[in-house]
Amino acid sequence: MDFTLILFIVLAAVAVLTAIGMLVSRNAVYAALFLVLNFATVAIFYLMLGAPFIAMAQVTVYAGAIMVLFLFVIMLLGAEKLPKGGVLPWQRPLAIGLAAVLLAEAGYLLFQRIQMTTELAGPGLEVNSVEAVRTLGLALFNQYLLPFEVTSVLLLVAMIGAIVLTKKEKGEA
Amino acid sequence: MLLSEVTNTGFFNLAPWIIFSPVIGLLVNIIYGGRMGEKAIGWLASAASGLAFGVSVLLAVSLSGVHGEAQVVLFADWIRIGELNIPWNFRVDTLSVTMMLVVSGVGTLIHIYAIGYMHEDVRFKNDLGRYRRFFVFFNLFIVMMMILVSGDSYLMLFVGWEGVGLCSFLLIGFWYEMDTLGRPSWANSNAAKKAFIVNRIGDLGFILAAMTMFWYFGSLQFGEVFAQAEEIAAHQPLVMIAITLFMLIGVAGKSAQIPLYVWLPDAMAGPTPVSALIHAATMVTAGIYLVARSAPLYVTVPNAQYIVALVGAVTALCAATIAVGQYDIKKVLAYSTISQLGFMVAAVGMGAFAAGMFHLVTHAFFKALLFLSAGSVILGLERGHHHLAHHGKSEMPAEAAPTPPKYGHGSSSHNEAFDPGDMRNMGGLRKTMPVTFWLYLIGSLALAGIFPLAGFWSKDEILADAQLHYPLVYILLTIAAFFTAFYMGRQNWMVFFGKARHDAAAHAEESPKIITVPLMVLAGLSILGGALNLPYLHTFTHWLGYTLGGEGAEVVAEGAAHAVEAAPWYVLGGLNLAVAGLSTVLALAAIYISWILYGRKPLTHGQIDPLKKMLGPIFTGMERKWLVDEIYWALFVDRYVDVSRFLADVIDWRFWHDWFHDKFIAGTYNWLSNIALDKVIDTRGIDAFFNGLGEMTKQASASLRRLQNGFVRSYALAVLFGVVVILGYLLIR
Amino acid sequence: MLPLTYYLVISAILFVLGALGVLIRRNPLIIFMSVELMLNAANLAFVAFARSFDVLTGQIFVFFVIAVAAAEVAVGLALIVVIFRTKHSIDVDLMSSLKG
Amino acid sequence: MTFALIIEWLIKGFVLVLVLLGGFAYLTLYERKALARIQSRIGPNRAGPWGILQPIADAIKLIFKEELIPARADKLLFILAPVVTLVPALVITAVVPWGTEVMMFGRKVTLYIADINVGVLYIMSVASIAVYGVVLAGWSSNNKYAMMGGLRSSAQMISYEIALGLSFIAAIMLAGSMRMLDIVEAQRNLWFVLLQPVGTAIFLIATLAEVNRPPFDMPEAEQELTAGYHTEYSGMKFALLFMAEYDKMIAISAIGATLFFGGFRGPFVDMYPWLGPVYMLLKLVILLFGMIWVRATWPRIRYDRLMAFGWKVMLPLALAIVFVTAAGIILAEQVNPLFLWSIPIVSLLAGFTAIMMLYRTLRRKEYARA
Repeated sequence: MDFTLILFIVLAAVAVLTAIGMLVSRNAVYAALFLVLNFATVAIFYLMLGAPFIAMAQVTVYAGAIMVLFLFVIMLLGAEKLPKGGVLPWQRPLAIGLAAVLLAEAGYLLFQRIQMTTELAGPGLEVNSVEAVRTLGLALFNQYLLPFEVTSVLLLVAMIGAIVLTKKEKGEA
Repeated sequence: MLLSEVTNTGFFNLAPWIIFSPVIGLLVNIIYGGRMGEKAIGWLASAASGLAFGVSVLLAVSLSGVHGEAQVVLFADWIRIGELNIPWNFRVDTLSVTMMLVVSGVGTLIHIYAIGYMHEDVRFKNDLGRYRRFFVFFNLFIVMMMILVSGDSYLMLFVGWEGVGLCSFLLIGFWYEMDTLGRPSWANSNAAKKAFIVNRIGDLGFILAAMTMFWYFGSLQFGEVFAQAEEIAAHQPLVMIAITLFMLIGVAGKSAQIPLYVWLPDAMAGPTPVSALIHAATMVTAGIYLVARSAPLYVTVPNAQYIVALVGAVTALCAATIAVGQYDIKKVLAYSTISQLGFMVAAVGMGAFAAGMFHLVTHAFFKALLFLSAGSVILGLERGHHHLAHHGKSEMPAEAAPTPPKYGHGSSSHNEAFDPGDMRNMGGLRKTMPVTFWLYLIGSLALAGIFPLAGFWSKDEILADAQLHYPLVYILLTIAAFFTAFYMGRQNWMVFFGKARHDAAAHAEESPKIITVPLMVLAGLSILGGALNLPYLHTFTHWLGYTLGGEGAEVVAEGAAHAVEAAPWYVLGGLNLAVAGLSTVLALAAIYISWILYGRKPLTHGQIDPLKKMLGPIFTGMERKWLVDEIYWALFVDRYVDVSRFLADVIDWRFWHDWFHDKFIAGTYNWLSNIALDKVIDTRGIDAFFNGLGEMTKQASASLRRLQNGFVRSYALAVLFGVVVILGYLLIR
Repeated sequence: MLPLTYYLVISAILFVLGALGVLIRRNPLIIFMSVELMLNAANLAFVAFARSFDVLTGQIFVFFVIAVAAAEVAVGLALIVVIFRTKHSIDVDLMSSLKG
Repeated sequence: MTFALIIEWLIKGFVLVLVLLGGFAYLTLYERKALARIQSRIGPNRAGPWGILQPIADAIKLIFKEELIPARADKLLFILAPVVTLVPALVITAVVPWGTEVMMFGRKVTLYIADINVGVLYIMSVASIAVYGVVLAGWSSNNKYAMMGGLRSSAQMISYEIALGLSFIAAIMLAGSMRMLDIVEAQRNLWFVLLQPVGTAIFLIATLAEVNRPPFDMPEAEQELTAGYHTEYSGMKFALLFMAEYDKMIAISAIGATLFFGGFRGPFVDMYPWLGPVYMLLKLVILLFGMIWVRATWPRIRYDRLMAFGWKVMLPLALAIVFVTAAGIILAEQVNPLFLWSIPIVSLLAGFTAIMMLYRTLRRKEYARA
């Protein structure tokens, strides 16, 4: 057992536990905080996979912006908890069953079809050169320039949409 | 080059700043000028021009550091179509740097002068807002002139050529809604239009020259064209003659030579700093620069050279005679400018490029000085007149009571418009405006060619060269020089001596320091300018020789060579004493004659010019400018109007509009759209198809509607179910 | 180094948990969070594959996914706020009619 | 990764945390003294000579105060929030270099903890995490004032983070790297404050908002919100929140000094690497004084105007700065090196235009009434 494997197992446990925590916590604020923790562990996975830029973007955008937005809405609406009971009682058992089948299928796929021994290429956690980020940036602005620009337009549209949706009409208090 | 590697690689890289700094100046004035106040606007514009001068000096120093070797500073790509590749590069060689120094140096002085001049001008004409506009135009002019002289190709030169034409147009018509006396009229804008149109005729010649050049040389870059000049001239001499003569038309337009000089006198409608900067010192010399720049082309065709020289000489004489008969102080100077430009064109035509450029430089000094001093005189008279209008102490013939002025001061407050530029209204200003008087005197003597002022050296160099090669040109130019001295003498006697012929002249006031100090600098340059190219030393000739190398240099250095080898006894170190002596004697004689006519017995108010009594119709001819304007009008303008009328009325309106468009096209179209497309294709074909499609969709959706129960989570569950099934199928398969 | 499969297993588990969250929770905010979790699981797989095949495309794709997720959350939360304003509740099961 | 290296990291981290915690204590003293001087007072001068023991006295007082937890508060988060607030402030300084390398105890010791290739991004992401502490503190107190304070604070921090990030980008572009050491190295001859003065100004203003310092101390505006998100806090938990604020000041000043003021660079630092931390400290003290000075002289601005300023002035200006910098770099690299100076000139013009427009807006009558 080397250091990386221990780290991986610990992080994996945290990731799964936080995901389950989010799933079951009744209070939406706690769910959000669990998810933040989950995102942070995934960011560390990215670091282990030699993608520091993505890791930092993950923390900045997901944890720093998106989840804060969630907290905001939860707190402003006072929507931490919903009353018990629902109109679709058969939904929950059916969903859990289907999810179990899906997981089983995925497991079968992963363990039967793909060799367990497939090792990852490259040096891993030690990748820390300036070149990696530079290459990513160059690819983004040369090969993937059009998708990049489209994404920027998308963000603009989303921003305008959010503003228009939440804007109060004139006269409305 | 990476940012980290960027380092200063020498002063030549600074070349673009001769354009950037005035561009920055004009941009700042456009954007922030409204909040800056007059002083700041004027000084900012002057500083922008001054910075360009500083850069030019640095370039000159760097250039002497590399022994005058021409440098091309790469700047930007401009046009790239197929084989045609015209970059925007800066050519830094001795010729262009000389022009840069003149443009920015004299330009800066005139900018500073204009701070004071325009301050009063906008107040006399009641529109303070135009102060900023003036300086924006002025900086724009510096930009364009710098592009002209620094371009590395004929096309770039043409950009500047048109740009200065535009600035000239804008500034001649600066007070476009009034005439020079401030009365509501279109006189100024007509003058601007005239200048613009006449220049376009010349530009047509330039374009033809450039096109011919591109057709036969395959390039417009100076270097590439000059390299092929010899070969083309040997095989196709007619092509070369065509190019040079087309170019001469351009030169005649821009540098006001026969037959296109008529715009320059009218251009005096612009404010005086404009006349000094654009219509005396810099823009009009662009033609001379063009010929000097094209020296390698001209030296291959002596016939064309002779025609150029002759055009210059005839212009010099003709304009000098007209100048004798003028009464407006600026008109005299305008014709004098045409005449002096004739001298320069004759010089570069003869192949004496250095002499021509030398005269260009000295002329820029003393003609700018004369114009600016004339501006000072006019302002002095305006002030005197203003003083009178407000104090009402009239000693001369009656003037009406003041009424509220609409357009400025000069016009409506008096019955009879007072013309502050008319020399018949002046006299005796020597006492009221002593500083201006002395400055004007220095400028006049320099122009007349009196030893040892700048004009003496440069003019005599031209005359000496002419005497060597073209006797006819020499004779014409010598007579022109005589007239030059005469009309300058006449002007000085009329303006500064005798007694005041108008109240305004009697009450004229001296101009403030901001106006006189730049004049003093110019006066100093007018006195010392000759030192640039003294006999024996020939500093300036050698300096230009670096650029006009090859055959050009031979001709340029000929004067000096003569001095060394086959010099007669009266030629000392390149200075032909006989020629110089003769012209000096003629000039002194002319001044003496003018003293007899105008100085001994000064004119009085309303007296007829004494020369008119002596010469009769000849003087009338001079006064009426030999009727050239009237002849042009009858020959060209009226015919043009006739043709345009015919085109507008018969061809355009009746044929195209009434018949072709209305009847033919519109009628056919209406028929087609109403009957064929609308009734048949649209209604029965397209509409029917799409209505059917809509109907089908409606029916299909009616049956599918039942699947929708409204619970989002159920939909999601269905999706997951689908995923599981498909994945399972894929696994089992 | 760790095998690719480890990361894929984690990714699969997270994805299934996210899907489950979408299906069983009634609070649209938590449903949203679950969607984010699923996106995240997919991102993890992308980065792991990118590393495995030594290409950058996976990372680039993750970059776009993050940007799109941000846009999606902004609009989605705005919608939830608007719904709350009109219905005074945010239970998804109460939003079964097309009319507001 | 040897054992010695791990030990070295641990020691360096420990020292850094100690410096930050001690620095916090003396920063409060520094601030009180400086404020007092500006207001013609003397400031703390009883505990020890020149009052240098005052922070210790304060610490003792805070430790022995009673800890209150509101009855209906969310206990777990209420206790966790101060910790969550403090940790980012400490962690963020890990990438700030204090020098290059020195010989110590016979081995080469680098004067920074982590040298990662996305150092600036790391700062951005940790800074964005810092919001949580404030938000959770506000929410878990179960108090309207605290909650409003927390929300205000987080909205403000997120808004100004954008301008802050864009000002980072100006520095990144000028240095051509996101690595802190490279950025410091690129400023060997020319501090970026000279090349991008407006970017520096944006950074300094945005950081004031980011650490909730006056005139942007909205979340703590006592006349509106009693004391904002830490209304319900007392004793050591309050001390932690307080500590976080001052450690953020230190951290952000260190980052500013690194990005725009040449970092540990100074005369002779190549010969004597030990001078690095000294220069850094000097720059830190000067930048911190700037923050204190602003607090002493500027009134707090109204919340809506604060947001309007952030979105309508800072953001467009920062975007313009980024564009100008990029254009200037391209021109300087491809056309003429002298275009490098177009960056500060055009930026200053842009800044000037922004100030003029701001001034005119403020002069409008409707605005004064609004």
